[in-house]
Formats: sequence, structure tokens, C-alpha cells
Amino acid sequence: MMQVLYFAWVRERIGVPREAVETEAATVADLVADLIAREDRYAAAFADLSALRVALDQELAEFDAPLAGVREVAFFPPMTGG
Amino acid sequence: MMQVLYFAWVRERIGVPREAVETEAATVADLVADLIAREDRYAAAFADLSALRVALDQELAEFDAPLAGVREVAFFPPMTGG
Amino acid sequence: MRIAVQAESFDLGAEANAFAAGVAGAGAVVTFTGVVRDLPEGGLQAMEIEHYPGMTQKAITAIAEEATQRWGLCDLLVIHRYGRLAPGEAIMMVATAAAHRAAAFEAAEFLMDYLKSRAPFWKKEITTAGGDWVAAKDADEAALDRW
Amino acid sequence: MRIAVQAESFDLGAEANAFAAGVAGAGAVVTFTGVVRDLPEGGLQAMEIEHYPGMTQKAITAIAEEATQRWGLCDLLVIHRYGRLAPGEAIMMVATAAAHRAAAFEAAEFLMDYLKSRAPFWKKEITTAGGDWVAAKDADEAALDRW
Repeated sequence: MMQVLYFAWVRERIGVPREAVETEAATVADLVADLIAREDRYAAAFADLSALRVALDQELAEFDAPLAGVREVAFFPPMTGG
Repeated sequence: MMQVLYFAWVRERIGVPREAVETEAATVADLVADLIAREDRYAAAFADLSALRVALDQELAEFDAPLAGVREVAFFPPMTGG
Repeated sequence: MRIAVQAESFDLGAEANAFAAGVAGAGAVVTFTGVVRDLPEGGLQAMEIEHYPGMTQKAITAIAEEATQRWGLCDLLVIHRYGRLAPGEAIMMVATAAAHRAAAFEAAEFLMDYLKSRAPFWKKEITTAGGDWVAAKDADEAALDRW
Repeated sequence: MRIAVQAESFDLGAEANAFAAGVAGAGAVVTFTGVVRDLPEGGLQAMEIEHYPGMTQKAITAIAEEATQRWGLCDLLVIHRYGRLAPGEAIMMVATAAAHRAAAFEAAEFLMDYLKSRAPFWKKEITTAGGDWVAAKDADEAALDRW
């Protein structure tokens, strides 16, 4: 079981801020494909990966990063702090 | 008659902060030569012109600038504000 | 080094004075304060700032430690708010203290460039027409190339 | 735009708050404060700052007007002290307010670079051994080339 978190418009499209996901995905990209296959709201949120960022256990990562040992995955648009 | 002002170590070497000077000098460099000829303390203050700056009527100027119409000449080392 | 991520407003003057008073040996103190600006066309009711609680403090600490080391800072402060802010309210501030001015300025700019694009905050502009997530600017991403 | 040349001390926090409160439409406020630092070898008793009263306000106003125009500033503040200051005391501050951070930072750095080398102030370090006029640094003169 993996905790998956969503922020900003990704959260709004998917409809929940976080959820526990059962997955066999080996990489972030695999997890995204897995989610997209489940429901349209995921397909809407993940339509353009170039507009998204991902963090693994609260560190920024790439979409081809492996998920082995990861407990928390977060998806969000580019940050707009400051 | 021209008001001549001195600041920082130029003032200390010459010994007064300002004085009225009667001069026929056409340029700043002429005025400096005129002063140097008067007393040693001026020679000591003006020994190295590259270490000095000059302002004419409170605007930075060059040593070859003409003095026609100028009422106030100030000599000082490079500024150290901020 | 103090890093505060908070919903509460803060007092720029009080923070700047406390920061400056706590620093020994600094010749230069720089502060930057970000303020909610109305939209060019007007009508901004509020700015909502969302963040990623588990990651925010960690990400800012990493940026702050890099700045401290790289510019040999005497001290550093980051305050960043989240939640709903009105136009004119301060969103965040950074302060840097260093022996000389170049280091204090550069470190503050570095911190700002990284907070803009690498700290997990997202801004939403609220108007009578609804809410709009602020899009990241290419220029903000490009600003990181300086460092 | 406020420019103050004064012997009296000033309160960084109060000045920063008053400045920020008086600005409309700014998204970014930068302050720089210069503080009297002890000598590397210690022993500084005071810093004496001499200035050229007739020229100081005029020179700073010219620099400030150029900064305001060049970076489209919303507002700008310069305070510079003269007289005898103790280590740890604030010598001067500048504050800039602009729509965006790059303009506020750049204008503040420009002001500092020009105040260092073009405003008629001279610093003398007082120790038990006597007084030493601070020499202008080549790096400060070179800093003007950026602009």
C-alpha cells in the first residue's frame, strides 16, 4: 500500500487530497498508467505529464524513478511559491 | 573669490574645512597648482591627484574642468558611503 | 536560522528588527517581502495558498542550508504563509545577514528563486468569477540557471 | 520617495513597516541595511562618518530618481547617517518596492553600488591607536560597471 497525495488542480481533478493505492507499479510512470486505467478523473489529471511534478517521500523525483521502498508519492503542478 | 572645501584626510592635511580663495585659475588643475605653490600643507594634500576627487558646485567633475562661473570647489578622497 | 511555515500573518518590521538584533558580525542585512498584488485588471478577492505540509519545511531547510554555506551567511530567516490572504497582505519574507552586501543580496535572490519554483506551494487567485491556479512562469524556472 | 540624511539613529523595523504600508500595487519590497562591523582584528571603538552637506541630498536624489525610472519602482527610501556610530549600529538603509522581485532587488543593489562610490560620505575607523580613513575599494568602483 502506497500513500498517494495530490495538490492544487491535480487534487481538484482527482477529487481527493490523498488516498491509499494498492499497486504493482515499478516506476512512477507505471503508477500513472495504472491510475489512468482506473477512472476518467485520473486520465483528466494525468493528461499532460509535462505539466506535472512528482515527489517521492517528499523529495522531487522524475517520472521514470523506481517506486521500490517508497511510501508516499505526491503529484502536483509546478510550484508557485514566494 | 571662490569657496574651496576639503573633506576627510584632505581636510586634515590642509587643516581647515573650507576657505575663500582668490585665484585666477582657469581650470581645477590650475587651482591645484596655485594652492600647491602657496604652502607645504597643500603640496602634502595634493601630492597624488589620482587619489582625489573634485566637485564643482556640488557636482562631480574632472581636474581639467574649467572654473568659469563656479562658486564652490570641493576636494576629497574617493567616497566610502553605504 | 529560522524557518517558519504558518497560516498567521507576520509583522515585517518586528521580524526584521528581531533578525538584525540577533546577528553578530554582519555588515549587511537584506530583507525581501512578497505581497499579494491585485490582478492587472483588478477584482482579486483573495489569494489562496496551498502547501504540502510534510515536504515544505524540509524543502525550505535544504535551500536555506545551501544558501548559508554558499554565501557564508551569518544568519538567515524564511517565513512563508499558507491559507487565504487578502490583497496587500504579506505572503512571505526572507532575510539574510552577511559580512558584505554582495553575499547578502545574492543569497536573498537565490532563496527567492528557489522558493518560487522548488518549495511546494501553489497559489490560487480568487475573484467573483471563481478561482484560477497561478501558472508557473518559464522565467521563474529559467531564473534557477543563474545559480 | 523619501531621502533622509541624518545624525540620529533610525529603527529598521519601523521604517520598513512605514515604507511597506505606504506602497500601493507592489508585489515585492526589498530592504538593505548597512551595519557598523568591528574590524577583523577587533578593537573598533567607533565609526565616524563625514559628509558634504550641500551635495549629499542632491547626489542621493539623482541616484534615487534614476533607480525609480529605470526599474519602474512604486516607491523608494534612502536613510543615511553621519557622525559617530558604535559597532553594531545601523549606518544606512535603502528600501525599494516594485511589482516584481527582480526590479526590487536590482534597484536596491544599484542604489547601494552608487551610494558606496558616488554619494559624498567618508568613513573613519576609530581605535585606541587613533583614526584611519577607510580606503575606497577597487571592487566598489568596479561594481558600477554592471549598471
